[in-house]
Amino acid sequence: MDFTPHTPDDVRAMLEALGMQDLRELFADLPDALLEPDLRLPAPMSEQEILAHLRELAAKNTPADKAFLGGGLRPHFVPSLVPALAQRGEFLTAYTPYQPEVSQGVLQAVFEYQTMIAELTGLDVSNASLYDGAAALAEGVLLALRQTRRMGVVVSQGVHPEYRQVLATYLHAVGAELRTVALEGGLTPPAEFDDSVGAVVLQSPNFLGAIEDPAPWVEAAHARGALVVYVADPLSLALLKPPGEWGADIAVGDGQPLGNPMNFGGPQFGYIAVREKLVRQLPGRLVSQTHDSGGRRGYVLALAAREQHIRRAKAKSNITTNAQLTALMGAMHLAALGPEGFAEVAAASVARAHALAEMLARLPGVERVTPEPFFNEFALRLPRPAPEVRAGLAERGWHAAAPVPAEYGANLALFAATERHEEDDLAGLAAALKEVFA
Amino acid sequence: MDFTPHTPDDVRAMLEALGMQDLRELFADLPDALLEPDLRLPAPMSEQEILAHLRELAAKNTPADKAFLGGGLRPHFVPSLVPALAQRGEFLTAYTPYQPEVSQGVLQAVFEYQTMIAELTGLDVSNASLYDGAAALAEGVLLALRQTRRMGVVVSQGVHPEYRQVLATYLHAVGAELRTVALEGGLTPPAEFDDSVGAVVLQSPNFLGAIEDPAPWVEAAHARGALVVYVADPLSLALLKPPGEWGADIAVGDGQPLGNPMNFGGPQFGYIAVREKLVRQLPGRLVSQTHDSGGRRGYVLALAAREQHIRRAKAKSNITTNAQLTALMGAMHLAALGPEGFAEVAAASVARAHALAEMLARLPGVERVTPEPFFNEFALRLPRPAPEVRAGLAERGWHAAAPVPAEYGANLALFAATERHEEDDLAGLAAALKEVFA
Amino acid sequence: RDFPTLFERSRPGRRGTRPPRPPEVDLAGLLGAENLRSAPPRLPEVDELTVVRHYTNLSRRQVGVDTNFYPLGSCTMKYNPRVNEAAAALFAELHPYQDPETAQGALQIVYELQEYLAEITGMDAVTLQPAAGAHGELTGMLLIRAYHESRGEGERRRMVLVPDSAHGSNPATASMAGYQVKEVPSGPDGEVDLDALRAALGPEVAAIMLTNPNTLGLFERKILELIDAAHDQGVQLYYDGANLNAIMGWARPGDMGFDVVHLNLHKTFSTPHGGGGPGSGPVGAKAHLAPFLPVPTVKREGERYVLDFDRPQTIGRMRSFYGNFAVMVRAYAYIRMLGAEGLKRASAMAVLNANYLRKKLAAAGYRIPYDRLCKHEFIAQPPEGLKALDVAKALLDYGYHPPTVYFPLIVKEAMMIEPTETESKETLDEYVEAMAEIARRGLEDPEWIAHTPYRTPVRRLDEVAANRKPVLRWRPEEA
Amino acid sequence: RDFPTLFERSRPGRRGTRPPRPPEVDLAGLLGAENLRSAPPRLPEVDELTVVRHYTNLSRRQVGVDTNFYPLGSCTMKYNPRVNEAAAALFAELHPYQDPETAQGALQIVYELQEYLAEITGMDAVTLQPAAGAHGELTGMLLIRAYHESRGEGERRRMVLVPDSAHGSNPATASMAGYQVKEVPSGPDGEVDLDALRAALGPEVAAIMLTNPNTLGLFERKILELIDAAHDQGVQLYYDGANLNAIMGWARPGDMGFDVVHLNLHKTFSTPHGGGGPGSGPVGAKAHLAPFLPVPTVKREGERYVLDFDRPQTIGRMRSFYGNFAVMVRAYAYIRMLGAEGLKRASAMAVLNANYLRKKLAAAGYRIPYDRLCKHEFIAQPPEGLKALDVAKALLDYGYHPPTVYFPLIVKEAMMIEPTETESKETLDEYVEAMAEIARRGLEDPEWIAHTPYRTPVRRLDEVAANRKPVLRWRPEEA
Repeated sequence: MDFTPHTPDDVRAMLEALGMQDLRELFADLPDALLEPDLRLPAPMSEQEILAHLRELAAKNTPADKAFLGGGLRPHFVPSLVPALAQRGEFLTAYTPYQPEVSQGVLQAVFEYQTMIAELTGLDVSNASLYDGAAALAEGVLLALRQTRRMGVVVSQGVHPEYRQVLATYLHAVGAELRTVALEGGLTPPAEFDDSVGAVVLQSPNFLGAIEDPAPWVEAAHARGALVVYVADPLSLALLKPPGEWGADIAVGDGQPLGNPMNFGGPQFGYIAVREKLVRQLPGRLVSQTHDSGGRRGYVLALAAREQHIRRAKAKSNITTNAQLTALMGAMHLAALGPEGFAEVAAASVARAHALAEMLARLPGVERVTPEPFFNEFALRLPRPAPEVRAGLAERGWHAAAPVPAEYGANLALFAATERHEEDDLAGLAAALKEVFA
Repeated sequence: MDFTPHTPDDVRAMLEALGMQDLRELFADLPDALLEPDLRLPAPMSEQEILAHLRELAAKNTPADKAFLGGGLRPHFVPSLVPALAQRGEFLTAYTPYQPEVSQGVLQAVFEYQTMIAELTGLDVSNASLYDGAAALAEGVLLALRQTRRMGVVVSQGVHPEYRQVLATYLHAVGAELRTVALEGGLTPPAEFDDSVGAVVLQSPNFLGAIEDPAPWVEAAHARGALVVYVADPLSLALLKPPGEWGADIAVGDGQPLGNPMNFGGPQFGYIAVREKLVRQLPGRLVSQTHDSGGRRGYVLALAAREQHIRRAKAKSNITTNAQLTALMGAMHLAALGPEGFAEVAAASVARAHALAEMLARLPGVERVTPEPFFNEFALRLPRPAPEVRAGLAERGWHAAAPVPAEYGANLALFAATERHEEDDLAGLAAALKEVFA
Repeated sequence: RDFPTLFERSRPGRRGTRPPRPPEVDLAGLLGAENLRSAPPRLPEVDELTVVRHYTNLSRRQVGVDTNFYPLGSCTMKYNPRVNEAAAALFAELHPYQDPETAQGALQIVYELQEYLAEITGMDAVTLQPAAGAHGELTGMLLIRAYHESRGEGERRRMVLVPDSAHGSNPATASMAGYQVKEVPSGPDGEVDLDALRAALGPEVAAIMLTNPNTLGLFERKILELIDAAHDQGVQLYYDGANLNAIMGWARPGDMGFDVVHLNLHKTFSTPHGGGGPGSGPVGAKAHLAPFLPVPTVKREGERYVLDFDRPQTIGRMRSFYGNFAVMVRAYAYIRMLGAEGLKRASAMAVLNANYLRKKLAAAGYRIPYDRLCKHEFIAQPPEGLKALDVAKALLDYGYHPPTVYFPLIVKEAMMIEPTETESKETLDEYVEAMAEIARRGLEDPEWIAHTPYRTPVRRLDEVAANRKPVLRWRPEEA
Repeated sequence: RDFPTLFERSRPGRRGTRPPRPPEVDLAGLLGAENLRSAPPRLPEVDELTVVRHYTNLSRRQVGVDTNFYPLGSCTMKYNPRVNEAAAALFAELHPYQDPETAQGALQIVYELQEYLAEITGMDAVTLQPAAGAHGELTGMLLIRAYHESRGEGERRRMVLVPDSAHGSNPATASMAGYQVKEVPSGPDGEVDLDALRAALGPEVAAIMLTNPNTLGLFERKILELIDAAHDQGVQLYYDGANLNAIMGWARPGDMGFDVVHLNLHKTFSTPHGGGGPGSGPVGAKAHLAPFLPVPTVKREGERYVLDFDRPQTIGRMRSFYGNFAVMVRAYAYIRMLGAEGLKRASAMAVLNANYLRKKLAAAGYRIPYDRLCKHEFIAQPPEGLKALDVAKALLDYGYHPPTVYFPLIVKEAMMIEPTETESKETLDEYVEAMAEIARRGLEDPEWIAHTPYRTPVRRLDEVAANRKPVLRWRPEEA
């Protein structure tokens, strides 16, 4: 089924208005050689059929709503009001709010989102969203390089390896240099930076879950005029000292833990927040409060001179479509929980993860890799390769033991726990793991 | 969790405004003996916990989305737009549109619904909805008795037995007399009515699925001044000659096949439509077009003098809350499909049911009970009691063979098929049934 | 511009959602040519986008609890938690005739909800079959009737007493149950006049239908004496549960002595009102009435839940299948979330809000005919010189859904205000400010208030024309 | 009245959705006292009803395709079928790191969508990793760059040619990919000036980025010669797929000779725009560029679908995990529903609508700078004496979302109008009526049009103030 409303009469009347007889005439300006290729696609389906087909495909997956998997995405509980409100057609089917008089819904929601992200990160300003945590990191580093007019970047190995891969792709493109500082004992060691370095990047809690002490890096970076990009899981900011308080200049991260399902990896949203002085370097959309001709408060897109549709080749980024709806879900989630609820979710996640770590570390052949203190994810060294263990667990109905890339060591697996896990789940996983090892 | 917004400060300030110290003072007008009973209810749960609990309960059911079960409710496909739109908060959380200036959404939707039902039934006017098909039948009969000022009712055994039971309850209350005419060969035989009869009721397709010839009853009833109440599955009206064309005065039925899931039996909605002359006897809400003070078209509740909040003991019915949202879903469903789509759905349902009947009738020991022509439900006589067969099928993952009450014969079971069933499903059921009989 | 109907948006041959290609089939052959309709029903022929846009924009011409404060008296327009909708969706695809062994989770919910409601109301047995409050009322009155009949008093007891402040559904229900109705006056304190009631009691009286707190929002303080007096004469007491939100967890109708009670799950237990329904109206009964409950109910046998049809004295069936199950799931979720403490707190906050608002509105110049401790709602009257209807219409421009007006009938220019427990103090304060401004401005400028509202999708509508010459369906020629 | 922010609705200690009671835990002990934040973030403290009401009412201050005709040029604001949302919800609870054996259904969708998009575009390989169109552009340009580098021409080819009519994201992307950008002028016919382009070609040119049909809605009729000329010089051709909705099923960029193409699933393939995202920007490449695609892609091995990381020459990763999977599911559903015929019809109706509207608007007094057969969109200019901005603002009062204005930059007072295929003839006719009335009235009454809109939730907003002194977050002192 297609969704065109045109009846045969409509088509006839409209063609007639154009002095045409046949729809093919609409494509008369195309070279003949190109016209009407034979597309080999499956036969059309009705709505009923596609849903039946997709349900069959869905049945080939096992849901991960109780997964002990992390790496930045985790199964957190999303209050029912979040999807219900985000799915309202006005939010769902609008585009970029270029016409503010009829877009106050999205604009004000972004303004509030920006405020929440600024509050979480302890920084001054957030933009309206970026694609994901990795893109946010890349944009954050490019921002730092623009500001410092330098081309050197130092990144801790504690930063999510996929984020570092994306960063490398972006930096290669502009010819910047990327140096990685290896973790020691699961933590980022102190480092020194030379004057070519414009951005230093660290993540806390880091990829292995450990809470870093960012102070030495911040101090060393600032001493040499470099800016600090701090990657933070927003859930951790419910409890942990925010990047701004640590002295970071730029905070970035992935918003999935705020009100979004895991979606097999996407979409979620990336956030970026910076100090006031960096605002005009920010990529992407920004919403500002203003007033209308009658003096009423309202909101508009602001500082568009940074953006591609105005500045073209000199724009701060090429980004146009961002992650508005998923960021909106993040804001709704935070609004629904409030500061206390948000802290309680984080605390529950921490408590479950620590209980799980203790439980699993008691299994024979298992070794704790992530040092204390850690947050809600942690790595273990397993007696067997992680993919095998993960497969063994999956057969038993458990999702856990995400393989950690070999650069961090052999047979490492990442575990996470959240407020969605109950005591029974922890015990169930431990028992299953024991079986897999047996 | 409760949903009260009151902070401790709020409570204090508000009590103070009332000159009170303690919430208990708010209940000082209650006899002490009654106060603060110890309610034995389970401990409170968070949203996350209740959903987890309900998912566990849901897992104890096996969904019937492919059920071959009928009896007025069947698994029909509901286009995705129906729940998406019906769940918009404005529709979901409004109440009766007493304030038309801010209720044009519901009022116009009802006006359109009324029009659709009138079109389907071939009658002049529909009300805004009733609870279900059974209540609609009872109200329709009471209406006929009011109009004719008689107290006799004759009902065909082909009317859904549960509807007849409800009718009997209602009629007993007002002291009306109910006579049932037994089916012969699965069809309603001709009958004669005396002058005490105010309403005659038949259903087509009847409970066993057979399409009745209503003409003899209509003629005989009208000849003696009785009104004809016609029970019709609205889906059948996509194809079959409507009650109005048969000469019926009142049409009633259950709206589930229009845009509503089965909901384990409720809610759905009941519809009622009547000839113009009966309008002022209609129970329940009616919406009329009118205009506002500026001449713009608008809609209001009309003829409220029929209703309980105005007429009290002399009202046409005690109904107040009806089935607005589920009726709205019915209207959305019809709007989404349009007349062609609606007819196609009905035709598919008919085709599948006939194919299934042929397939199952070939099984040894199975006997067809419903005569031709039938619509999308039919009864079979099984070699074993229907509950046993239904249980055997359920063990094999199929829902079918609804037991037919013994008044219709021994070992009868009702089957239905819809557009949701594919060829494979029919064959699958037949194979399972064969196994059960083996 | 007029907002077009879907019929006006229709174009011949336009298609919306298409079903799977239907199997080739000879309909005349299968169904009988003489049975086919001569022309298809004139449903709108519109594309999907048109459907979506039409209903989306219709909804934008509609307010609800989700958009505005909605203190509609006697309707308990509290917040409808969105989790309820997620909960109900988990059980949507169940058929009432599937093998009960394959619906044990659903039956468990029915069973447990019966138990919870019995506990909350202090009754012995509960049926969830009634589809709405008024349907529950009828069920309850039929229980009473069957009880009297079983005792040979059916013929004698033909009268039901109803206070003059009662919901209209009460007398209407009594009529449907075959009873004559006699109104009992309220005393000057707004409560039932106990002496008048005593005087009305007699051997012909079958039942008294009471709402407590009553529709003035007042708790009937002499309830125990009243019930005793009635019981002494063999009269059954019916409790209209529309106002239960006032006393959940603080007192139980069963403990007061009521014999039957109905509840509105869509009022007290947070299920959405849906623009007018569907609701659910469970009925609780004391043990002596339990034998008459409609069938089936759900009972527990060991670990299993079964449909119980074994009630030989039943009044019969009130509804097809098992009632509005999906509404029950929502109420079940709500009760399990709140627990006993939460229910009690909900009522306390509902009563706190009502009394706070009563006090503030009095200070703002509104008359409070019964200015004493109220429960979940109260009656106000506009300042002398203003009409309740005009205040209601003016409120629309201020972003509020008006209270119920002109009810109960015993108070002139009545405004029946029920804020519910889910509204905040700020909302109440702002509402009072608006009410004060309306009163001031309305008295100053009668023209202004007489023509309110100004900012709604349509202005005041001509209801007289609609009643004189109703247009109840769209027809091309009348558009 | 101002519409308050959530922060202004906040009250200390007020609670919304409560999580399960958290386990007792010594956070300072587990996390290190020195790591804890000194004060909680100042998130709004509001109850659930306030959250629901706030966002519901915000949405009522917002228009979308679901509420209004939204002919925003170059954005393809077609109907977003609601089935897409139901489809995506089936796959929401999958984790990217779960055992791929437990996500075979999801991987099958990714794999098949890769295949479908390759077929639709005429390319050899597709990556679904890019999160949006501009992200796809960057991916595509990096493929080209890696290709040149692999041939030892990376140092030499430092220039990317972009028509002056191009989307701003094209030059911005080329910059991000490390290229210098040179604009190529359009000819008087609105197409790329082929001679100027030939002149600009040279050994330093790495690629040309083209949109075809271009942002004027015109098909580049000399596309084959143009591409030949470029290929002759070793220059790679990049196809900006923002306008693919014009030619789906009628012609393929791959057949035209393009080497790389990106698509916008949220434009062409009906996934919702979400107020600005998320989208998805798959990239298709010819075989010679396939070795450089980002990892992972999904491949089929017998009956299984596996993540393929084995691409030694990859440009690397563009995004975490596998891209915007839930958007892919929606596009997959759409493609499977339409099939080849449906896609072709969608484009034909999109082009029919655009040409019809062009013709009618011309008759209504609007200037059409390139008044010839267009594709899915076209450029109009208001009658002499009116500004595009004013016409746009006036349209708001008529219930329409305005077209894109002041783009492309090469046309003064440009209005870029893209009706899409899901709008009906009546909608177009009514829109033309409104446009005609606006033109007439605007010319007669310049004051009127200069102050439009009048009926929107806010009137024209002070953007100058917002840019001079931006207020980018709520602070108590600035409220």
